[in-house]
Amino acid sequence: MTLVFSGICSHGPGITGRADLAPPELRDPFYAAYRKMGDAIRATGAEALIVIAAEHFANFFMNNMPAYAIGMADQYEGPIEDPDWLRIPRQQVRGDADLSRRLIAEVQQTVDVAYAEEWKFDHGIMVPLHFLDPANALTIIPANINCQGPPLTPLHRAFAFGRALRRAADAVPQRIALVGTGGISHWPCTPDSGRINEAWDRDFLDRWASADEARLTAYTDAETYADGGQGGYEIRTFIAAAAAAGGKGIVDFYAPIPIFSTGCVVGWSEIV
Amino acid sequence: MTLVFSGICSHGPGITGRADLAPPELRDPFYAAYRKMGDAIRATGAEALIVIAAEHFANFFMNNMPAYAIGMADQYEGPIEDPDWLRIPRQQVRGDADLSRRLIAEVQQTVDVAYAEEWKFDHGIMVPLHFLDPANALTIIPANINCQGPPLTPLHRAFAFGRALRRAADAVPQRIALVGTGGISHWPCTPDSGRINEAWDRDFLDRWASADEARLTAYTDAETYADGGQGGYEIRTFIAAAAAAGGKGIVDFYAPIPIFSTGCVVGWSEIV
Amino acid sequence: MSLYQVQKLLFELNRDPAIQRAFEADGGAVADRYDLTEEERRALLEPDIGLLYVLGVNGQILMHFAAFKQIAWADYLQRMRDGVRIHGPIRAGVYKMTTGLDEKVAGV
Amino acid sequence: MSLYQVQKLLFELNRDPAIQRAFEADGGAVADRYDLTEEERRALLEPDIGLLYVLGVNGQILMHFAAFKQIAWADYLQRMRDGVRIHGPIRAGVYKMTTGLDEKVAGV
Ligand SMILES: [Fe+3]
Ligand SMILES: [Fe+3]
Repeated sequence: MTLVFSGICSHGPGITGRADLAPPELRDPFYAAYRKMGDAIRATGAEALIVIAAEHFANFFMNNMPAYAIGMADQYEGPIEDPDWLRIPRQQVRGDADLSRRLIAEVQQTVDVAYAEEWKFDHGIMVPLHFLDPANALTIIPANINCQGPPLTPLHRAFAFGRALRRAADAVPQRIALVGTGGISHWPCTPDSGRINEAWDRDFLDRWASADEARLTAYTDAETYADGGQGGYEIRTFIAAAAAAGGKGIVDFYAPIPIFSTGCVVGWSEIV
Repeated sequence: MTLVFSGICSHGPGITGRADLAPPELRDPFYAAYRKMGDAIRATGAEALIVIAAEHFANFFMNNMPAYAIGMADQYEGPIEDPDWLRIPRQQVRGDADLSRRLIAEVQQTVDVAYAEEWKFDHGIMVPLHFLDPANALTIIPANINCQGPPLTPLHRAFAFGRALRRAADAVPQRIALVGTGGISHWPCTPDSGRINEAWDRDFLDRWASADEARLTAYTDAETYADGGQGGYEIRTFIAAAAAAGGKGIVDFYAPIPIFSTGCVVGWSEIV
Repeated sequence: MSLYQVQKLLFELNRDPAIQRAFEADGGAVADRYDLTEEERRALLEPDIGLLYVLGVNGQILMHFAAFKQIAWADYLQRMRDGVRIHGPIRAGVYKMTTGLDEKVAGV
Repeated sequence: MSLYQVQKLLFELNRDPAIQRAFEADGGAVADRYDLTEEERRALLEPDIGLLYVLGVNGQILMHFAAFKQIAWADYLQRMRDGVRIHGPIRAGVYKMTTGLDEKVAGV
């Protein structure tokens, strides 16, 4: 029917897996904002949730690394990580292969996605779902942007991907919600883990809130790497979400939380 | 430096594997035209050959089916098929990962390719190389368009892929040749194997020779399936080659050869 | 979904000599790794090329499996025709038969 | 090219419980399936997390291997620091260390 929601949220295995190491005064408001966004999605009557993720070698490897991918199965499973380590139980997640097929066919008119008839969710999708859809009530359509293994897709194509998903969502009968999930600045899985560039994050979020394509796509990868770390490459998911929405964004929560290894954000955009 | 050659040629395992079952008066001129195109490529001084193929589940499966892919390795191997069945010995083929990386980065500005750091060549690449580069002298850059597992990429995107490859070839220091390899009408691997729609083939080749984007991309997949069989989906590779060249095409050889299961063509285009 | 599993087995078999050796030694053990119906399992292990064709296995996957099983080209085509004769038209995919049951377009 | 093989082993290990069991039972036999240098093989089997990090294994792949090996988060970070101390900066990839050898940004 139409896109009814477009939001952004940080992921990271530490957000659930290292919950007890985080200062409660930062952690609890972040969790609350995350859950509030789940309420906001349910309030729209969304039947399916597209999760634009930046997965971490759970499904895609350098033998065949798609710039963009969309899942096309009736069922997914996750997390791929040790459930005790991530503190999210292994579970089945409901998909909709037919809905995926229609979305993919429309997206393919302008953006060249790989389709995937199986998909193992890693923390990049499971952490958001843990907060946004704890009852496992939504149909999930996983989508992915390669933000890990260079050569990476250019930012203006990530914007085009968001526009294509919007056109596709508007063309199917269902009410569709969407979230982009990444990190902003972060240096994950390195000895630098916990390093966060708050000024860079806040500047990015200001551009994200403006939904201005030129400002959002003005970074080179070298600049992002220098200022935002290799984790900063994941801004592509937020750029796509902004492009899908088209309207101004509101940051509901932002705080650097070092033990979660990323700047932690929850926000959503006006659908215009 | 620039694209120095753009051609098209039919593939099919029967072209080598069932050579002895074919009428010599059709087979021999086809082989001769194929080899002549190899001479023409060598005459350009090409250092690398991009092969736009439509591979057949040798590397890519529905778990992660890329619309477009480009290899990024220093070495490939093939054929994946039984060498006795295909009558092409198993061999190593030289690639160039650095050249691939530069081509991919440029292509990704407009077309969203998957990159592949390994690639097993099937008959779709090995049959052309058997005729075009029997001495294994060229550096090969494999590229792929999904023509097998629907949902398939739209024809206008295949044209865009050809344009992107052209832009990329023009941006690297090497002299680059390119061939698109597919079938025209054919019903391969079915009891219909050998069925060929010559009138449809000749009409398609006329459009290919015109290099007219609108005429080349006017088919729906349903029309192609009805008139050209599921093998006809592979016209995408020829469309991409025409787009890369930009100029008029010349059909050097065309004949339906039923035991080869496809309309057999060799042709090339003016680079403009 | 189950057809996806049949095709996945064949895709992996077609490209991996180690799985080919395992399949030759104990096809059932290889089949156990995939989520197959009894009919699919039987078709793979026999092998019943005609039934695999009718189930909707993509021809580009099935052809290589037939070659691996040392089935000659003419025999491969005939087994698909026999499959359609026994089980009816293909149930999925784009590799439908468009010629007559006794037609041999390429003479084989 | 060889780093690609190290990462491929870890990618496949990280996502497949059957390979995880095989690796626990006989890591050398699993390693034999990949085209590895002696240094890479040793780093994988020991495991020498610090050396794998320096060799350029993508952090998103290495982190899961460390978790599989029951290495706690703080220990995982320290092993990477120790790897850089012993072997020098990373030799490939984008997961370079930008903080000091004795710096612990998140307190661990
Ligand atoms: Fe991430
Ligand atoms: Fe083909």
